[in-house]
Amino acid sequence: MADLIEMRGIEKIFPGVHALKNVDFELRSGEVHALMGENGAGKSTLMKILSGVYAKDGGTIRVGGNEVTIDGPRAAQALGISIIHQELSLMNDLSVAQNIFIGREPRLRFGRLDEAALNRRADEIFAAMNLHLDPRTKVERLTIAKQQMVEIAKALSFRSRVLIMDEPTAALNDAEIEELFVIIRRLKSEGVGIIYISHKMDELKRIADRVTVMRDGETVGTVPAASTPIGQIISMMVGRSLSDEAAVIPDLSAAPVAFEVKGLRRGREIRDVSFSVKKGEILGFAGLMGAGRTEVARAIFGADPIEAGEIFINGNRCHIRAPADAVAAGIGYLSEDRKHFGLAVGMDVRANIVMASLDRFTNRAGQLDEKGMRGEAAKYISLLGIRTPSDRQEVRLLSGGNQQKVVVAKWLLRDCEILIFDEPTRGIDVGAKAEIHKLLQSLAAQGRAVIVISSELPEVLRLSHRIAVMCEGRLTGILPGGGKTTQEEIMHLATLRESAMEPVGEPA
Amino acid sequence: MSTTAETSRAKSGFSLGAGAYQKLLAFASLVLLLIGFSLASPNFMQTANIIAILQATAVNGVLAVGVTLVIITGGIDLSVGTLMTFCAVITGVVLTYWGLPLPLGIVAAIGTGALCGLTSGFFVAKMKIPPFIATLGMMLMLKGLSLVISGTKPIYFNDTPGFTEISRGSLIGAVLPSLPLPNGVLILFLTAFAASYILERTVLGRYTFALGSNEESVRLSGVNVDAWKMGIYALSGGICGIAGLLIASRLNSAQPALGQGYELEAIAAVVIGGTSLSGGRGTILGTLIGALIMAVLTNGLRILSVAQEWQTVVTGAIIIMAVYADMMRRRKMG
Amino acid sequence: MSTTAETSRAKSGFSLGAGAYQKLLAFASLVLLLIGFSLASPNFMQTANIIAILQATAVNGVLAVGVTLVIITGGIDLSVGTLMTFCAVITGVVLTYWGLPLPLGIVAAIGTGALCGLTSGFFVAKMKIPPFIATLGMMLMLKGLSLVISGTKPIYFNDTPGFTEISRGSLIGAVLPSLPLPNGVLILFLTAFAASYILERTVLGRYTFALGSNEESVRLSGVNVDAWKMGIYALSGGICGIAGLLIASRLNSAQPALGQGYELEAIAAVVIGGTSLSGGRGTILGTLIGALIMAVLTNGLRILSVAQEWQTVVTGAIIIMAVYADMMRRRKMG
Amino acid sequence: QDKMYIPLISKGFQHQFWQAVKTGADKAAAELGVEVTFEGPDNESMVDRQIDMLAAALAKHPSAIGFAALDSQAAIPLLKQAQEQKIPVIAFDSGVDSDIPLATAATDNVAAAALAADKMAELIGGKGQVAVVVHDQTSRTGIDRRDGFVNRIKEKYPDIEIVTVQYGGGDQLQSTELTKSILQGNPDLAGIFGANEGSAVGVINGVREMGKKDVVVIGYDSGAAQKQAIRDGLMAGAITQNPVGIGYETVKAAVAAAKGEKVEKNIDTGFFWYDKTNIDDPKIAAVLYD
Ligand SMILES: Nc1ncnc2c1ncn2[C@@H]1O[C@H](COP(=O)(O)OP(=O)(O)OP(=O)(O)O)[C@@H](O)[C@H]1O
Ligand SMILES: Nc1ncnc2c1ncn2[C@@H]1O[C@H](COP(=O)(O)OP(=O)(O)OP(=O)(O)O)[C@@H](O)[C@H]1O
Ligand SMILES: [Mg+2]
Ligand SMILES: [Mg+2]
Repeated sequence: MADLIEMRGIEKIFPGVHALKNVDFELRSGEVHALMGENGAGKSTLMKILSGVYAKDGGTIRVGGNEVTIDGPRAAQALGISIIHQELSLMNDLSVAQNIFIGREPRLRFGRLDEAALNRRADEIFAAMNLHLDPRTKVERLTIAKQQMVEIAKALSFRSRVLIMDEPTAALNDAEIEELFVIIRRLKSEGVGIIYISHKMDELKRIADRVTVMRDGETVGTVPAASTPIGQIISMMVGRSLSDEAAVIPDLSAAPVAFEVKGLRRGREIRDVSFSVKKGEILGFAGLMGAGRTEVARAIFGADPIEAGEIFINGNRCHIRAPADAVAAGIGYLSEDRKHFGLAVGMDVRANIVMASLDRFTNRAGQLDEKGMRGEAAKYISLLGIRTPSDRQEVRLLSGGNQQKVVVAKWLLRDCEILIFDEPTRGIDVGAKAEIHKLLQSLAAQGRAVIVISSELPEVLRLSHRIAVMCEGRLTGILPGGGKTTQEEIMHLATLRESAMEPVGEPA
Repeated sequence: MSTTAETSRAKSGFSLGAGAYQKLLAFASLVLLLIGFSLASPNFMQTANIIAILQATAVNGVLAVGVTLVIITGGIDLSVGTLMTFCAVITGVVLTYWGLPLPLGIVAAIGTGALCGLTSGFFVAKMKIPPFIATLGMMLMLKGLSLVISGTKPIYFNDTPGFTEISRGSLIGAVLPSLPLPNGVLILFLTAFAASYILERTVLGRYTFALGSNEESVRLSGVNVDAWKMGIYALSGGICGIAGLLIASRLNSAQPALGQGYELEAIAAVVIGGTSLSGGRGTILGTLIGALIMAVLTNGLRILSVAQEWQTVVTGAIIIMAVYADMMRRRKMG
Repeated sequence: MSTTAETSRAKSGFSLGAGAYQKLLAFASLVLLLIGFSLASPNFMQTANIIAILQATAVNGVLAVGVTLVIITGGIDLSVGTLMTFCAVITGVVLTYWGLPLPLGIVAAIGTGALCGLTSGFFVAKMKIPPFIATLGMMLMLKGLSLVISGTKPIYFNDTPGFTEISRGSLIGAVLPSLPLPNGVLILFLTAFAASYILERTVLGRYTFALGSNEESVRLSGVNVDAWKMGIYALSGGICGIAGLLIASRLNSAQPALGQGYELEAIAAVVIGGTSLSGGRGTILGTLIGALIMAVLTNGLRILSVAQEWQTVVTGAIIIMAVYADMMRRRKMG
Repeated sequence: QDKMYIPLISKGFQHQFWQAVKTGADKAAAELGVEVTFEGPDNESMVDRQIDMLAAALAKHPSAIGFAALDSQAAIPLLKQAQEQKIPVIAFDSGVDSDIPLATAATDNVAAAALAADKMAELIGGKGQVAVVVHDQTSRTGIDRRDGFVNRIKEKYPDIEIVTVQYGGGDQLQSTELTKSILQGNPDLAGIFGANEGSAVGVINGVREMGKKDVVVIGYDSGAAQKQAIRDGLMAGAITQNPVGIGYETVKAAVAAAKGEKVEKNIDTGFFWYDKTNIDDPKIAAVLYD
């Protein structure tokens, strides 16, 4: 039987970047084919060519054995190819259902819309996904995890032969990922071919049939998922093997408390949250989607107003009304939504890295020290391995993972005493992830207080010295880190609903 | 997936209720102005004056409705004022110079408007010229062409007896003599209603919002973005044609030199009405209220015989305050 | 992490080279116009006429430079024209009514401009009023206040002998008699140079771009966004004050009714110069070229004795074509 | 041999009054065999734009220039330049405050508006409230006509009260709305003076839309709508200048000056009162335009 998709010798050149060099890729029907590679390896670019977003500069594409030209998203749709893009691309002002069916709205006569049918169909899709979401909600009111679910629902609504998923789980936590896998298995049994891109290595074994690895715009090889050890795939990706040591918890009994929050509240989102972090400590935050971790971080940082609560830094009460106050007090916050809150994507890499530290590069006349900025930018580009033709490249032209590294670089450069990282490794490849983990650990070792919010339990478990768990805006418990806690214990606290709840606070 | 039920936020009933309340409150600034002027002058709150205010809203209101559509797509249309004039001039040519019957004049006005709108849309969608420049160019071209075609003099409609009825007559007054609402006002409301219907209930309206919200995402969904955008500009142009009919019939002439400056007033009404210049959100009702606020302000200050230079100052200050109050209200409503 | 060296792509020399080439090409439309008009009329390319063109660019050019800053932040300023007039009137009060010495008049103009700009900035940054409305309100208030303060009549500067030299005199001409460039033009270039320096080399400039690119991300980087934004509006206002001095000195009088409509022309120059109205990108050089294109067009068509109504049509068409050509060029350059 | 070239820089272009001046200029040009261009800014506040027009006109090395200054002082450097280049300047419409122009073809707007005031007083019986709708608050013609009217009323007719003076930019629609608000705010109004064509037509529209029959309307300039209103009795009468004559005399004087002939310093083109009774009088009809 002919392959469902066969891409041969694909070439793509962007100004200054040879993104794809003679890439081959095939997909059979009823298989999940994982596409792996470091940030900037060219995965998204290859998939954008297949889905008609970019035109290829060379090579051939066959669908069901016939050579085709895909000259636009519509052509790809007609061939039965649909895609979930890595970067969310939704219309914020429209409702969930309106987003899903854009361009394919159920119509009455004279171009009138059948809104009822629209919402009904969206409801049907959500039901099949076991997702509770009102189709009339405006997308801008959703958290990114929910928005990611909407993107998935949209792709499913096409009922295509080929479904491309570009990091669909980057914003999801374990429960949601599990639901997604149920859907993928069902689609697979219906004969749909799925291309699956992810940086979460554990997912490979659970869902993929075959794995194709890319590096620097070239295909390294295709291997069966079941019989190939993860270590081998990683070394195919990064060209070397990685060691995976768990965090060693330093003795912090004598360390002073660097940062303390007491009685933080706002409406239903933050309900009486209190905790403290010592100098040199990494406090992990776990919880389900919408548990309120991001809300707490934003409230501490002064990005959103609070109704009550006190913040102490080194024992002194701090009044934080705006992010500027927070940064002045030595707090840094890396947001989970890089595109909206982390980056000025129209500006270059250098400008973004120095954005939070400009005062350091400014003389008394307000002049900027370009040379100094170039030096720092170069340092972080090589430290984090940011793949970019130069530090003057616009950030929007970088791959998703490399954009995330730019945000990380911004806060590393700022060098705060208290650092809050919200999903710092979202979309970052295994190699870089290990590197960032090492960085976080060394920051703590230098005596900084670090808070890490992550939806990946393994990451929380591996990094944290202590683990705070949230549910429905409340802090439901704080557990010890360093291998003393199991995933089950965390999940128990993360689902501790109000009814079953007894007051918890900081263990004295 | 998200297994936790989200009953608390998903209660759309609440938000609907809040929406209705919000809509009522949107009138707040307008109502305050009305009350203020009524207290200040006994001559203000009289049927004749209310009708005068409505009639003064008609032309600007229709233009504002048209430009609302374009603004929701994230564009802007600077040509609405001169396009209105151009349509009036073409109607003058059709009715007075060529002596064709009235209905053809009406078709000519709206058709010319739609065609010019389509052209602007072509510049924007196909040639990728920023809307500001495309419609600025259009504005200048139409301004010049109105003068050229009319021979730089007004075209009168004395030979088309029914023409002035379009704006000045009163169909409603014929039925209800106590409510002599001029047809011009009726046409404003009908236009607004139709535009509102198109925006809220049709595919064209859906794409209007979608384009303003995230054009790239619409394109990636396989929609023929360019065609729809041109359609929206054409519709907006057609509405300017209606404004051209209204003003020509009110003045019983097509005045080729008139029209510049009207674009700013129309856009101001739209923005005062809460439509965002960055696109994606807006309502026709808001635009109507915005246009009314401006007309009430002008009329009220004149009735109070405020010196003209101070009228300008006060208008500026009140516009800022009205919008500020509106922003506060919205922020409170969440 | 990406261990492979990226020498081949990291050659920043290439991209710099392309940048310079691009900057040269940006003049293309302007150069084409100059060549066209020179061929069409021998009267065009003459020192006196070139100086006349530059002088006609001065006021609009300075306003456009000021508004460029605001537009790069993603805002807009409709008050530039009337603010210019207001500053001129205040200078008139200081110099003619109060009889104070010339330097104080200059300080008054620039200070008034900065203060009014700061106020607009306050409306936008602190009161969160959309820039369109905030500056529309400002435009109306300033328009009215100029009339009130001046008593609706021009204020002449006959008692301040050196005043007209600001715009009409020629420092350069005193040194190089063959190049009698009026000071007004010199001031335009100096202002543009200073603004360009601020934009490219200082923190204020950096934040100007950053605000227009993604304001929320700048705020979350711990920057006091409101203060910087107000600073940018104040700077822009101060530049309008310079324009006020230029026009007052050119006309030897502060004309209180002048100014409305100038905002559109200034914004047009900015957009023709390639600055995006949605913020985040733009150059002062582009703005200068935009202002020159408009001045050359107007002057050239007059020199050719094109009928005035056709001048408008042709101007509209050429603006569209020039921007289209520019868009094409940029797309090709990537 | 090259035709003599004479540019006319006026205060406006699109308004019917200026088009009538242009007509007169074109007529003279045809008769005298010279080439004439006619240009003016969009509105009468754009002083600097007019200066730019004058500069461009000088660059064309004309034989003479016709100039209607929005602000004389602002134009002085360029007028001096013209003098140096030996290009004769003829002022038209209102004068140029300078001795550079060799001749001035103009209307005395103050006196003309005073005549309108006299007529108004006569028609409303010497007492009552009147309002004035003017096209511009700051332009020379706007100020002269307003002051001519208002001062005459104040000096000679103590029983007449001027309740308000408003400015509608010469825009017919805006002047219509303006008039309606004035009538609404002053129900006892006896008369309104509209100080140019656009204002006067707006006043007529406003009065008609408000259904006021007993308000005396006096206009200025002519135009088809105003003439019709006078015939219909909606407008009591109006002042007309002689715009065609202004244009004609300006070009004639310019040609003479360019040939080095002596020209008369003040060419008064006059103004006239016209109403139902004399509108068809050939002498009046000759100075009216459509
Ligand atoms: N439009 C563009 N212009 C210039 N360069 C681009 C563009 N899009 C992508 N690139 C470059 O092409 C390379 C491949 O990018 P791509 O997005 O395909 O990476 P990826 O494998 O999806 O990485 P990630 O895992 O980080 O998402 C990167 O170096 C990126 O900077
Ligand atoms: N834009 C919004 N409108 C309304 N409610 C919101 C919005 N954003 C978040 N919420 C609510 O705030 C609460 C906390 O959400 P938050 O994003 O902080 O969760 P989180 O623990 O960080 O989870 P995630 O993994 O999704 O980031 C949730 O109850 C959510 O419903
Ligand atoms: Mg990618
Ligand atoms: Mg979160």
